[in-house]
Amino acid sequence: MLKIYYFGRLGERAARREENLVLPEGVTSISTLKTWLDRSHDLGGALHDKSVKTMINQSLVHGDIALQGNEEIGFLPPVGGG
Amino acid sequence: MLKIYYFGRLGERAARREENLVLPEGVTSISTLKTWLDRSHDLGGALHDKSVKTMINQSLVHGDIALQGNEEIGFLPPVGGG
Amino acid sequence: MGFDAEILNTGFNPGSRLNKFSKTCGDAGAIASFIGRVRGQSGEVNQLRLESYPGVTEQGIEQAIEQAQRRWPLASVLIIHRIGIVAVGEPIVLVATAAKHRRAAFQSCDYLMDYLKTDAVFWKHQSGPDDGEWIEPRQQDYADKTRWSET
Amino acid sequence: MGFDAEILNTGFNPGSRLNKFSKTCGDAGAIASFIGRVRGQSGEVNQLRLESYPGVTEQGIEQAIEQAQRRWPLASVLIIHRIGIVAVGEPIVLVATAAKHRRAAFQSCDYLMDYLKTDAVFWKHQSGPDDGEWIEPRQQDYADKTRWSET
Repeated sequence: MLKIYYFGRLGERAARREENLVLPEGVTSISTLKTWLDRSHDLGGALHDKSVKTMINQSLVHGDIALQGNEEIGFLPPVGGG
Repeated sequence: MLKIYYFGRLGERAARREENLVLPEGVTSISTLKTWLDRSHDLGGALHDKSVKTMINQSLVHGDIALQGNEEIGFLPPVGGG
Repeated sequence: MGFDAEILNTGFNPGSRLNKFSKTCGDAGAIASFIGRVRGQSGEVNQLRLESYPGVTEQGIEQAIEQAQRRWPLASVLIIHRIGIVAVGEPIVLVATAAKHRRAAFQSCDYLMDYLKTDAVFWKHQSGPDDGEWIEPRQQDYADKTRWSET
Repeated sequence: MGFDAEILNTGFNPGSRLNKFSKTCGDAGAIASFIGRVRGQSGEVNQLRLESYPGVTEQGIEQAIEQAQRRWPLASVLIIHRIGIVAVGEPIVLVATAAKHRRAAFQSCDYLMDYLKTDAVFWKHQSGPDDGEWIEPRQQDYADKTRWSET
């Protein structure tokens, strides 16, 4: 099971702050996962936005990464402020 | 009556922090007062030391100033520190 | 001696936390601190809502404290940061740093606040009477932070 | 809004004074503060004894606060300074400054501490187990202070 977190404005956009998800068919990597979630939750490309960082098991990742299906995944819009 | 304050190390040197004094005979100015006090309390020239500031009625003074005999006089070694 | 970071979803008392902190500072003569509170901009902001990423947020703050320790000889550091809903006037953040001399205490406190304002893993949603928005660092916050790469 | 200076010959509680201060800061989002305590240098210093010149000392501090207000947009300032005998570990001074943004709060707090360490009208006698001495500003204190004439 994947554990997925949507932070800040992404949580609003996705109408959820977290969800558990069995790796969907055809989803093998972080990039295909983003595309699948984008379509599934109608996110308008938000997860692919350059300002959004991705963490797998609480480590920042860059580029495409293969998924096993048991990872914790976090999508992080720009932090800080105020 | 003069009111005289000795601060910091001057108080130790003069063995008093303050005193009331009738203007002594022959003392007409701050400079002659310093010399008189120096001799009277055995201050070893401490009041004439360049690092010591003089206040009359809580205002810094420089050079020689005539005294009426009813002033508040403060002798201030270097301030601050620590 | 203590180097502590706390993320709280309840209010806290800055003064009593600072007194408690000062007991952990041993012989340090200088304690600098900073309290950040929710400002009510033109009477419009009703509250802030803050999110963290549990685990990641703490780790980031701990790393910032380690950086500060490498830069300055610090006796103790305390960071308390609110998450959840914080009303206008309430404290969001307390940073306290203790050192032998005041320059190290002031600079490290300033440095850690710059980290918290720009890079710390928090998301802040500001809401007014009618609507709200997610806020991001001001240009001034980024400018403040670049000071540290030059020293 | 308040701009207060207090010379105390009894101990004070920095945290509770800071909490009280924060209630006078109105809408200010940033409160910087500094607590200076008596350090026990190599276990040798037993206490400090501080003298002021009543009237003159207060006036000097009030003028320093006015200078700070001219330099930075400040909501409130509090300075508490001990006189009399202060034991190792006890607070000698508390400076707190409140402003809209943190840069003004930090800088003005730093500025006022520099004033208190170099120009404020206090005399400090440091005593150990055997003897004592009157202390004066360190070279570092003068160096800290000259920073402000350049900005």
